Amino acid sequence: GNVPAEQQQQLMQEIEKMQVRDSLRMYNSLVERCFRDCVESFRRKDLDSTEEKCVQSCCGKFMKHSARVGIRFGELSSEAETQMAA
Amino acid sequence: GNVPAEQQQQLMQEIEKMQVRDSLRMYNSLVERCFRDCVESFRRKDLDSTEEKCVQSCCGKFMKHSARVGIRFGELSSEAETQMAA
Amino acid sequence: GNVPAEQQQQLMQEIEKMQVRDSLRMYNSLVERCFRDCVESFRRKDLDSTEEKCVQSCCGKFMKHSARVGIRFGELSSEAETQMAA
Amino acid sequence: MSASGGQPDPALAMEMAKQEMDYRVALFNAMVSSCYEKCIDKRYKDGDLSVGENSCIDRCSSKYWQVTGIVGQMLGAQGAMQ
Amino acid sequence: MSASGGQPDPALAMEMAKQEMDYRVALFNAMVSSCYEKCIDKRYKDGDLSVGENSCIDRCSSKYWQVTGIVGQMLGAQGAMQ
Amino acid sequence: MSASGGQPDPALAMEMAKQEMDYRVALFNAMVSSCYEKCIDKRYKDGDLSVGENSCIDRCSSKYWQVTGIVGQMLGAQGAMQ
Repeated sequence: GNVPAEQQQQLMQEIEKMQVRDSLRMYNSLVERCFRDCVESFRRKDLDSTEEKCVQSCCGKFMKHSARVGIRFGELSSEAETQMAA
Repeated sequence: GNVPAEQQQQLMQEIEKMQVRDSLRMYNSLVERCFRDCVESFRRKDLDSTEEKCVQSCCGKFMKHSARVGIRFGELSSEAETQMAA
Repeated sequence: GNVPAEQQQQLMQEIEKMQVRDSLRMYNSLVERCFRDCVESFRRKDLDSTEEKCVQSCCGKFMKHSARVGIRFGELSSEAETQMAA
Repeated sequence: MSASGGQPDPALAMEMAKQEMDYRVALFNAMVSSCYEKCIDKRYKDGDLSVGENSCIDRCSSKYWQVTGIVGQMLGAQGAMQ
Repeated sequence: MSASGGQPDPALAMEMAKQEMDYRVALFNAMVSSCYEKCIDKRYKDGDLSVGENSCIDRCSSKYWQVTGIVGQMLGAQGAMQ
Repeated sequence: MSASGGQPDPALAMEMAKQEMDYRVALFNAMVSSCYEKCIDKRYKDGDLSVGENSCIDRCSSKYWQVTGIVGQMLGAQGAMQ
Protein backbone atom coordinates (compact mmCIF):
# COMPACT_ATOMS: atom_id res chain seq x y z
CA GLY A 1 0.00 0.00 0.00
CA ASN A 2 1.02 3.69 -0.28
CA VAL A 3 1.19 5.01 3.25
CA PRO A 4 2.32 8.64 3.81
CA ALA A 5 5.75 8.90 5.45
CA GLU A 6 4.53 10.48 8.67
CA GLN A 7 2.31 7.49 9.34
CA GLN A 8 5.02 4.93 8.85
CA GLN A 9 5.83 5.06 12.55
CA GLN A 10 2.22 4.53 13.51
CA LEU A 11 2.09 1.60 11.13
CA MET A 12 5.21 0.11 12.73
CA GLN A 13 3.51 0.33 16.11
CA GLU A 14 0.46 -1.40 14.70
CA ILE A 15 2.70 -4.15 13.33
CA GLU A 16 4.30 -4.61 16.74
CA LYS A 17 0.90 -4.81 18.41
CA MET A 18 -0.20 -7.36 15.86
CA GLN A 19 2.92 -9.44 16.38
CA VAL A 20 2.39 -9.58 20.12
CA ARG A 21 -1.31 -10.34 19.66
CA ASP A 22 -0.51 -12.96 17.08
CA SER A 23 2.17 -14.71 19.10
CA LEU A 24 -0.20 -14.85 22.08
CA ARG A 25 -2.92 -16.29 19.86
CA MET A 26 -0.47 -18.83 18.49
CA TYR A 27 0.58 -19.75 22.04
CA ASN A 28 -3.06 -20.24 23.03
CA SER A 29 -3.91 -22.34 20.01
CA LEU A 30 -0.81 -24.46 20.53
CA VAL A 31 -1.82 -25.18 24.12
CA GLU A 32 -5.34 -26.06 22.98
CA ARG A 33 -4.13 -28.38 20.24
CA CYS A 34 -1.50 -30.23 22.26
CA PHE A 35 -3.84 -30.56 25.22
CA ARG A 36 -6.55 -32.00 22.96
CA ASP A 37 -4.19 -34.46 21.27
CA CYS A 38 -2.18 -35.54 24.31
CA VAL A 39 -4.39 -35.52 27.41
CA GLU A 40 -7.12 -38.13 27.51
CA SER A 41 -7.35 -39.34 31.08
CA PHE A 42 -8.65 -37.36 34.06
CA ARG A 43 -8.15 -39.78 36.88
CA ARG A 44 -5.40 -37.59 38.35
CA LYS A 45 -4.84 -33.89 38.55
CA ASP A 46 -1.22 -33.93 37.36
CA LEU A 47 0.14 -34.77 33.93
CA ASP A 48 1.96 -38.10 33.85
CA SER A 49 5.31 -38.44 32.08
CA THR A 50 3.77 -39.83 28.87
CA GLU A 51 1.46 -36.85 28.61
CA GLU A 52 4.31 -34.42 29.31
CA LYS A 53 6.49 -35.98 26.65
CA CYS A 54 3.61 -35.95 24.19
CA VAL A 55 2.99 -32.23 24.81
CA GLN A 56 6.68 -31.50 24.26
CA SER A 57 6.73 -33.45 20.98
CA CYS A 58 3.51 -31.84 19.83
CA CYS A 59 4.91 -28.42 20.57
CA GLY A 60 8.20 -29.18 18.84
CA LYS A 61 6.48 -30.58 15.78
CA PHE A 62 4.12 -27.65 15.54
CA MET A 63 6.94 -25.10 15.72
CA LYS A 64 8.92 -26.87 13.01
CA HIS A 65 5.80 -27.23 10.91
CA SER A 66 4.94 -23.58 11.33
CA ALA A 67 8.47 -22.49 10.39
CA ARG A 68 8.41 -24.61 7.25
CA VAL A 69 5.01 -23.29 6.16
CA GLY A 70 6.42 -19.80 6.81
CA ILE A 71 9.23 -20.40 4.32
CA ARG A 72 6.84 -21.75 1.68
CA PHE A 73 4.44 -18.87 2.33
CA GLY A 74 7.24 -16.40 1.73
CA GLU A 75 8.22 -18.09 -1.53
CA LEU A 76 4.65 -18.26 -2.79
CA SER A 77 4.08 -14.59 -1.91
CA SER A 78 7.23 -13.52 -3.78
CA GLU A 79 6.29 -15.56 -6.83
CA ALA A 80 2.85 -13.99 -6.83
CA GLU A 81 4.33 -10.47 -6.62
CA THR A 82 6.74 -11.23 -9.46
CA GLN A 83 3.88 -12.42 -11.63
CA MET A 84 1.81 -9.35 -10.77
CA ALA A 85 4.68 -7.05 -11.75
CA ALA A 86 5.36 -8.86 -15.04
CA GLY B 1 -29.22 2.51 18.93
CA ASN B 2 -29.45 6.32 19.36
CA VAL B 3 -26.22 7.71 17.96
CA PRO B 4 -25.75 11.52 17.88
CA ALA B 5 -25.86 12.96 14.36
CA GLU B 6 -22.25 14.14 14.33
CA GLN B 7 -21.05 10.57 14.90
CA GLN B 8 -23.09 9.06 12.12
CA GLN B 9 -20.20 9.55 9.71
CA GLN B 10 -17.76 7.86 12.06
CA LEU B 11 -20.21 4.99 12.43
CA MET B 12 -20.46 4.65 8.64
CA GLN B 13 -16.67 4.40 8.48
CA GLU B 14 -16.74 1.73 11.16
CA ILE B 15 -19.36 -0.17 9.18
CA GLU B 16 -17.19 -0.01 6.07
CA LYS B 17 -14.17 -1.25 8.00
CA MET B 18 -16.24 -4.09 9.38
CA GLN B 19 -17.51 -5.03 5.95
CA VAL B 20 -14.00 -5.23 4.54
CA ARG B 21 -12.80 -7.17 7.58
CA ASP B 22 -15.78 -9.46 7.40
CA SER B 23 -15.48 -10.18 3.69
CA LEU B 24 -11.80 -11.01 4.17
CA ARG B 25 -12.69 -13.30 7.05
CA MET B 26 -15.36 -14.95 4.92
CA TYR B 27 -12.87 -15.39 2.10
CA ASN B 28 -10.38 -16.99 4.47
CA SER B 29 -12.91 -19.35 6.00
CA LEU B 30 -14.17 -20.34 2.56
CA VAL B 31 -10.64 -21.24 1.46
CA GLU B 32 -10.13 -23.23 4.66
CA ARG B 33 -13.41 -25.11 4.29
CA CYS B 34 -13.09 -25.96 0.59
CA PHE B 35 -9.47 -26.96 1.00
CA ARG B 36 -10.39 -29.24 3.90
CA ASP B 37 -13.28 -30.86 2.04
CA CYS B 38 -11.68 -31.15 -1.42
CA VAL B 39 -7.95 -31.76 -1.08
CA GLU B 40 -6.94 -35.11 0.37
CA SER B 41 -3.86 -36.21 -1.52
CA PHE B 42 -0.38 -34.69 -1.27
CA ARG B 43 1.55 -36.71 -3.80
CA ARG B 44 1.84 -33.71 -6.12
CA LYS B 45 2.25 -30.02 -5.58
CA ASP B 46 -0.50 -28.93 -7.99
CA LEU B 47 -4.23 -29.39 -7.72
CA ASP B 48 -5.60 -31.95 -10.17
CA SER B 49 -8.74 -31.24 -12.18
CA THR B 50 -11.00 -33.15 -9.78
CA GLU B 51 -9.78 -31.07 -6.86
CA GLU B 52 -10.17 -27.85 -8.82
CA LYS B 53 -13.71 -28.69 -9.82
CA CYS B 54 -14.53 -29.66 -6.24
CA VAL B 55 -13.20 -26.33 -4.92
CA GLN B 56 -15.31 -24.47 -7.49
CA SER B 57 -18.45 -26.39 -6.55
CA CYS B 58 -17.75 -25.95 -2.84
CA CYS B 59 -17.31 -22.23 -3.35
CA GLY B 60 -20.46 -21.95 -5.47
CA LYS B 61 -22.51 -23.90 -2.97
CA PHE B 62 -21.25 -21.89 -0.04
CA MET B 63 -22.06 -18.57 -1.68
CA LYS B 64 -25.59 -19.68 -2.55
CA HIS B 65 -26.02 -21.10 0.94
CA SER B 66 -24.77 -17.91 2.53
CA ALA B 67 -27.09 -15.77 0.39
CA ARG B 68 -30.09 -17.88 1.33
CA VAL B 69 -29.30 -17.77 5.04
CA GLY B 70 -28.92 -14.00 4.61
CA ILE B 71 -32.49 -13.71 3.32
CA ARG B 72 -33.85 -15.83 6.16
CA PHE B 73 -31.80 -13.89 8.69
CA GLY B 74 -33.30 -10.65 7.40
CA GLU B 75 -36.83 -12.02 7.66
CA LEU B 76 -36.30 -13.38 11.16
CA SER B 77 -34.78 -10.07 12.31
CA SER B 78 -37.75 -8.08 10.92
CA GLU B 79 -40.24 -10.41 12.57
CA ALA B 80 -38.44 -10.04 15.88
CA GLU B 81 -38.47 -6.24 15.62
CA THR B 82 -42.17 -6.25 14.76
CA GLN B 83 -42.90 -8.37 17.83
CA MET B 84 -40.79 -6.10 20.04
CA ALA B 85 -42.70 -3.03 18.83
CA ALA B 86 -46.14 -4.63 19.33
CA GLY C 1 1.32 -4.11 34.57
CA ASN C 2 2.26 -0.59 35.74
CA VAL C 3 -0.29 1.72 34.22
CA PRO C 4 -0.12 5.48 35.03
CA ALA C 5 -2.96 6.66 37.28
CA GLU C 6 -4.52 8.96 34.71
CA GLN C 7 -5.02 6.03 32.36
CA GLN C 8 -6.70 3.84 34.93
CA GLN C 9 -10.08 5.20 33.87
CA GLN C 10 -9.39 4.48 30.23
CA LEU C 11 -8.32 0.97 31.20
CA MET C 12 -11.55 0.46 33.14
CA GLN C 13 -13.48 1.45 30.03
CA GLU C 14 -11.48 -1.02 27.99
CA ILE C 15 -12.26 -3.73 30.54
CA GLU C 16 -15.96 -2.94 30.31
CA LYS C 17 -15.84 -3.08 26.52
CA MET C 18 -14.05 -6.40 26.71
CA GLN C 19 -16.60 -7.80 29.13
CA VAL C 20 -19.48 -6.89 26.86
CA ARG C 21 -17.64 -8.24 23.83
CA ASP C 22 -16.71 -11.38 25.71
CA SER C 23 -20.19 -12.08 27.02
CA LEU C 24 -21.59 -11.64 23.51
CA ARG C 25 -18.97 -14.02 22.18
CA MET C 26 -19.81 -16.51 24.92
CA TYR C 27 -23.50 -16.20 24.09
CA ASN C 28 -22.80 -16.84 20.42
CA SER C 29 -20.59 -19.84 21.06
CA LEU C 30 -23.15 -21.28 23.47
CA VAL C 31 -25.88 -21.03 20.83
CA GLU C 32 -23.57 -22.66 18.29
CA ARG C 33 -22.63 -25.50 20.60
CA CYS C 34 -26.13 -26.31 21.87
CA PHE C 35 -27.58 -26.07 18.38
CA ARG C 36 -24.92 -28.45 17.08
CA ASP C 37 -25.42 -30.97 19.89
CA CYS C 38 -29.23 -30.81 20.14
CA VAL C 39 -30.73 -30.17 16.71
CA GLU C 40 -30.39 -32.96 14.20
CA SER C 41 -33.62 -33.07 12.24
CA PHE C 42 -34.81 -30.50 9.70
CA ARG C 43 -38.18 -31.87 8.72
CA ARG C 44 -39.95 -29.00 10.49
CA LYS C 45 -39.18 -25.37 11.01
CA ASP C 46 -39.87 -25.29 14.74
CA LEU C 47 -37.96 -26.93 17.56
CA ASP C 48 -39.81 -29.84 19.10
CA SER C 49 -40.02 -30.23 22.88
CA THR C 50 -37.12 -32.72 23.03
CA GLU C 51 -34.86 -30.28 21.21
CA GLU C 52 -35.96 -27.41 23.44
CA LYS C 53 -35.31 -29.38 26.60
CA CYS C 54 -31.93 -30.45 25.25
CA VAL C 55 -30.94 -26.85 24.52
CA GLN C 56 -31.96 -25.84 28.04
CA SER C 57 -29.94 -28.65 29.62
CA CYS C 58 -26.96 -27.89 27.39
CA CYS C 59 -27.11 -24.27 28.36
CA GLY C 60 -27.47 -25.06 32.06
CA LYS C 61 -24.59 -27.51 31.98
CA PHE C 62 -22.34 -25.11 30.10
CA MET C 63 -22.97 -22.28 32.56
CA LYS C 64 -22.24 -24.50 35.56
CA HIS C 65 -19.18 -25.88 33.81
CA SER C 66 -17.94 -22.41 32.97
CA ALA C 67 -18.45 -21.19 36.53
CA ARG C 68 -16.51 -24.15 37.93
CA VAL C 69 -13.62 -23.67 35.52
CA GLY C 70 -13.68 -19.99 36.53
CA ILE C 71 -13.13 -20.91 40.20
CA ARG C 72 -10.28 -23.28 39.32
CA PHE C 73 -8.75 -20.70 36.97
CA GLY C 74 -8.77 -18.15 39.80
CA GLU C 75 -7.07 -20.60 42.19
CA LEU C 76 -4.44 -21.60 39.65
CA SER C 77 -3.71 -17.95 38.83
CA SER C 78 -3.28 -17.06 42.52
CA GLU C 79 -1.00 -20.05 43.11
CA ALA C 80 1.11 -19.01 40.15
CA GLU C 81 1.39 -15.42 41.43
CA THR C 82 2.36 -16.66 44.89
CA GLN C 83 5.10 -18.82 43.39
CA MET C 84 6.36 -15.95 41.24
CA ALA C 85 6.58 -13.67 44.30
CA ALA C 86 8.37 -16.30 46.42
CA MET D 1 -11.57 11.15 23.65
CA SER D 2 -14.24 10.20 26.20
CA ALA D 3 -16.67 12.33 28.20
CA SER D 4 -15.80 12.11 31.88
CA GLY D 5 -18.99 13.69 33.27
CA GLY D 6 -22.25 12.00 34.19
CA GLN D 7 -24.08 13.07 30.99
CA PRO D 8 -24.66 10.63 28.12
CA ASP D 9 -21.41 9.78 26.41
CA PRO D 10 -21.43 9.86 22.60
CA ALA D 11 -18.32 7.65 22.47
CA LEU D 12 -20.18 5.10 24.57
CA ALA D 13 -23.27 5.19 22.33
CA MET D 14 -20.93 4.75 19.38
CA GLU D 15 -19.22 1.83 21.08
CA MET D 16 -22.56 0.19 21.83
CA ALA D 17 -23.75 0.60 18.23
CA LYS D 18 -20.48 -0.97 17.07
CA GLN D 19 -20.81 -3.88 19.44
CA GLU D 20 -24.38 -4.47 18.35
CA MET D 21 -23.19 -4.69 14.74
CA ASP D 22 -20.33 -6.97 15.71
CA TYR D 23 -22.78 -9.18 17.53
CA ARG D 24 -25.21 -9.39 14.60
CA VAL D 25 -22.40 -10.18 12.17
CA ALA D 26 -21.07 -12.91 14.47
CA LEU D 27 -24.57 -14.35 14.89
CA PHE D 28 -25.10 -14.40 11.14
CA ASN D 29 -21.72 -16.03 10.50
CA ALA D 30 -22.40 -18.69 13.12
CA MET D 31 -25.80 -19.40 11.58
CA VAL D 32 -24.22 -19.71 8.14
CA SER D 33 -21.56 -22.15 9.25
CA SER D 34 -23.84 -24.17 11.57
CA CYS D 35 -26.46 -24.66 8.87
CA TYR D 36 -23.78 -25.40 6.32
CA GLU D 37 -22.58 -28.32 8.46
CA LYS D 38 -26.14 -29.59 9.01
CA CYS D 39 -27.54 -29.19 5.48
CA ILE D 40 -24.93 -29.29 2.76
CA ASP D 41 -23.81 -32.45 0.99
CA LYS D 42 -20.00 -32.28 1.05
CA ARG D 43 -19.45 -34.38 -2.07
CA TYR D 44 -19.70 -31.22 -4.17
CA LYS D 45 -20.85 -32.82 -7.42
CA ASP D 46 -21.88 -29.43 -8.66
CA GLY D 47 -22.12 -25.87 -7.40
CA ASP D 48 -25.90 -25.69 -7.01
CA LEU D 49 -28.08 -26.33 -4.00
CA SER D 50 -30.57 -29.19 -4.29
CA VAL D 51 -34.25 -28.82 -3.36
CA GLY D 52 -33.58 -30.77 -0.19
CA GLU D 53 -30.65 -28.55 0.76
CA ASN D 54 -32.69 -25.40 0.18
CA SER D 55 -35.53 -26.49 2.40
CA CYS D 56 -33.08 -27.71 5.02
CA ILE D 57 -31.46 -24.25 5.05
CA ASP D 58 -34.81 -22.54 5.64
CA ARG D 59 -35.73 -24.81 8.53
CA CYS D 60 -32.23 -24.72 9.95
CA SER D 61 -32.20 -20.90 9.98
CA SER D 62 -35.53 -20.89 11.75
CA LYS D 63 -34.44 -23.41 14.37
CA TYR D 64 -31.12 -21.69 14.89
CA TRP D 65 -32.94 -18.44 15.58
CA GLN D 66 -35.17 -20.18 18.11
CA VAL D 67 -32.10 -21.54 19.88
CA THR D 68 -30.71 -17.99 20.24
CA GLY D 69 -34.00 -17.12 21.96
CA ILE D 70 -33.84 -19.98 24.46
CA VAL D 71 -30.18 -19.41 25.25
CA GLY D 72 -30.79 -15.66 25.61
CA GLN D 73 -33.61 -16.26 28.09
CA MET D 74 -31.53 -18.67 30.14
CA LEU D 75 -28.51 -16.38 30.28
CA GLY D 76 -30.78 -13.45 31.14
CA ALA D 77 -32.57 -15.42 33.86
CA GLN D 78 -29.34 -16.35 35.60
CA GLY D 79 -27.86 -12.88 35.08
CA ALA D 80 -24.88 -14.54 33.46
CA MET D 81 -24.63 -11.93 30.73
CA GLN D 82 -23.28 -9.44 33.31
CA MET E 1 -1.49 9.93 20.36
CA SER E 2 1.83 8.23 20.91
CA ALA E 3 5.00 9.45 22.63
CA SER E 4 7.80 9.68 20.10
CA GLY E 5 10.68 10.19 22.57
CA GLY E 6 12.68 7.51 24.37
CA GLN E 7 10.85 7.87 27.71
CA PRO E 8 8.28 5.33 28.90
CA ASP E 9 5.14 5.55 26.81
CA PRO E 10 1.84 5.50 28.73
CA ALA E 11 -0.03 4.42 25.58
CA LEU E 12 2.32 1.48 25.33
CA ALA E 13 1.81 0.49 28.99
CA MET E 14 -1.92 0.75 28.37
CA GLU E 15 -1.63 -1.41 25.28
CA MET E 16 0.35 -4.02 27.19
CA ALA E 17 -2.18 -4.13 30.01
CA LYS E 18 -4.93 -4.58 27.44
CA GLN E 19 -3.10 -7.37 25.69
CA GLU E 20 -2.48 -9.12 29.00
CA MET E 21 -6.21 -9.02 29.68
CA ASP E 22 -7.00 -10.25 26.19
CA TYR E 23 -4.57 -13.08 26.69
CA ARG E 24 -6.04 -14.14 30.02
CA VAL E 25 -9.58 -14.06 28.65
CA ALA E 26 -8.55 -16.14 25.63
CA LEU E 27 -6.74 -18.62 27.89
CA PHE E 28 -9.78 -18.94 30.12
CA ASN E 29 -12.13 -19.40 27.16
CA ALA E 30 -9.88 -22.07 25.67
CA MET E 31 -9.73 -23.88 29.00
CA VAL E 32 -13.53 -23.77 29.27
CA SER E 33 -14.10 -25.18 25.81
CA SER E 34 -11.29 -27.76 25.98
CA CYS E 35 -12.49 -29.16 29.30
CA TYR E 36 -16.09 -29.07 28.09
CA GLU E 37 -15.14 -31.38 25.22
CA LYS E 38 -13.19 -33.71 27.49
CA CYS E 39 -15.56 -33.88 30.48
CA ILE E 40 -19.17 -33.21 29.62
CA ASP E 41 -21.67 -35.89 28.61
CA LYS E 42 -23.37 -34.48 25.50
CA ARG E 43 -26.62 -36.41 25.92
CA TYR E 44 -27.94 -33.54 28.07
CA LYS E 45 -30.44 -35.53 30.11
CA ASP E 46 -30.60 -32.69 32.56
CA GLY E 47 -28.92 -29.36 33.20
CA ASP E 48 -26.81 -30.41 36.18
CA LEU E 49 -23.24 -31.63 36.33
CA SER E 50 -22.72 -35.13 37.67
CA VAL E 51 -20.16 -35.95 40.39
CA GLY E 52 -17.94 -37.49 37.73
CA GLU E 53 -18.17 -34.42 35.51
CA ASN E 54 -17.32 -32.12 38.39
CA SER E 55 -14.19 -34.00 39.36
CA CYS E 56 -13.20 -34.29 35.71
CA ILE E 57 -13.47 -30.49 35.39
CA ASP E 58 -11.18 -29.95 38.38
CA ARG E 59 -8.51 -32.30 37.06
CA CYS E 60 -8.88 -31.05 33.52
CA SER E 61 -8.37 -27.43 34.62
CA SER E 62 -5.27 -28.44 36.52
CA LYS E 63 -3.81 -30.40 33.61
CA TYR E 64 -4.68 -27.68 31.11
CA TRP E 65 -2.81 -25.18 33.25
CA GLN E 66 0.22 -27.47 33.37
CA VAL E 67 0.17 -27.71 29.57
CA THR E 68 0.29 -23.90 29.32
CA GLY E 69 3.44 -24.08 31.44
CA ILE E 70 5.19 -26.67 29.28
CA VAL E 71 4.27 -24.91 26.04
CA GLY E 72 5.34 -21.55 27.47
CA GLN E 73 8.75 -22.97 28.43
CA MET E 74 9.26 -24.51 25.02
CA LEU E 75 8.28 -21.36 23.14
CA GLY E 76 10.48 -19.30 25.45
CA ALA E 77 13.43 -21.67 25.03
CA GLN E 78 13.31 -21.47 21.26
CA GLY E 79 12.61 -17.74 21.31
CA ALA E 80 9.63 -18.40 19.11
CA MET E 81 7.49 -15.92 20.97
CA GLN E 82 9.42 -13.05 19.35
CA MET F 1 -9.25 12.01 13.25
CA SER F 2 -10.44 11.52 9.68
CA ALA F 3 -10.28 13.79 6.66
CA SER F 4 -13.79 14.74 5.62
CA GLY F 5 -12.94 16.21 2.19
CA GLY F 6 -12.58 14.38 -1.12
CA GLN F 7 -8.76 14.23 -1.05
CA PRO F 8 -6.86 11.01 -0.23
CA ASP F 9 -7.26 10.16 3.44
CA PRO F 10 -4.09 9.08 5.28
CA ALA F 11 -6.19 7.38 8.00
CA LEU F 12 -7.88 5.35 5.29
CA ALA F 13 -4.57 4.35 3.70
CA MET F 14 -3.37 3.37 7.17
CA GLU F 15 -6.51 1.34 7.76
CA MET F 16 -6.11 -0.43 4.43
CA ALA F 17 -2.48 -1.28 5.13
CA LYS F 18 -3.55 -2.66 8.51
CA GLN F 19 -6.29 -4.77 7.01
CA GLU F 20 -3.92 -6.11 4.40
CA MET F 21 -1.58 -7.23 7.17
CA ASP F 22 -4.45 -8.72 9.15
CA TYR F 23 -5.51 -10.60 6.08
CA ARG F 24 -2.05 -11.99 5.37
CA VAL F 25 -1.61 -13.09 8.97
CA ALA F 26 -5.01 -14.81 8.94
CA LEU F 27 -4.19 -16.51 5.65
CA PHE F 28 -0.87 -17.75 6.99
CA ASN F 29 -2.45 -19.02 10.21
CA ALA F 30 -5.15 -20.85 8.27
CA MET F 31 -2.52 -22.44 6.03
CA VAL F 32 -0.53 -23.55 9.07
CA SER F 33 -3.48 -25.16 10.78
CA SER F 34 -4.97 -26.68 7.61
CA CYS F 35 -1.70 -28.30 6.60
CA TYR F 36 -1.08 -29.42 10.17
CA GLU F 37 -4.32 -31.37 10.10
CA LYS F 38 -3.54 -32.88 6.69
CA CYS F 39 0.14 -33.72 7.15
CA ILE F 40 1.14 -34.29 10.76
CA ASP F 41 1.06 -37.65 12.50
CA LYS F 42 -0.68 -36.96 15.82
CA ARG F 43 0.92 -39.83 17.72
CA TYR F 44 3.80 -37.50 18.64
CA LYS F 45 6.48 -40.12 19.15
CA ASP F 46 9.10 -37.41 18.92
CA GLY F 47 9.32 -33.71 18.21
CA ASP F 48 10.81 -33.92 14.73
CA LEU F 49 9.13 -33.90 11.34
CA SER F 50 9.59 -37.03 9.23
CA VAL F 51 10.68 -36.89 5.58
CA GLY F 52 7.11 -37.71 4.55
CA GLU F 53 5.70 -34.95 6.74
CA ASN F 54 8.13 -32.40 5.32
CA SER F 55 7.28 -33.14 1.71
CA CYS F 56 3.58 -33.21 2.56
CA ILE F 57 3.92 -29.72 4.08
CA ASP F 58 5.54 -28.37 0.90
CA ARG F 59 2.84 -29.76 -1.36
CA CYS F 60 0.08 -28.81 1.02
CA SER F 61 1.29 -25.18 1.15
CA SER F 62 1.38 -25.08 -2.64
CA LYS F 63 -2.10 -26.55 -3.01
CA TYR F 64 -3.53 -24.32 -0.30
CA TRP F 65 -2.18 -21.29 -2.12
CA GLN F 66 -3.81 -22.47 -5.35
CA VAL F 67 -7.13 -22.83 -3.55
CA THR F 68 -6.91 -19.19 -2.41
CA GLY F 69 -6.54 -18.29 -6.08
CA ILE F 70 -9.59 -20.23 -7.24
CA VAL F 71 -11.75 -18.97 -4.41
CA GLY F 72 -10.57 -15.39 -4.99
CA GLN F 73 -11.48 -15.60 -8.68
CA MET F 74 -14.91 -17.00 -7.92
CA LEU F 75 -15.68 -14.39 -5.27
CA GLY F 76 -14.41 -11.65 -7.58
CA ALA F 77 -16.43 -12.95 -10.51
CA GLN F 78 -19.67 -12.89 -8.57
CA GLY F 79 -18.84 -9.54 -6.95
CA ALA F 80 -19.36 -11.21 -3.61
CA MET F 81 -16.35 -9.51 -2.05
CA GLN F 82 -18.26 -6.23 -2.07
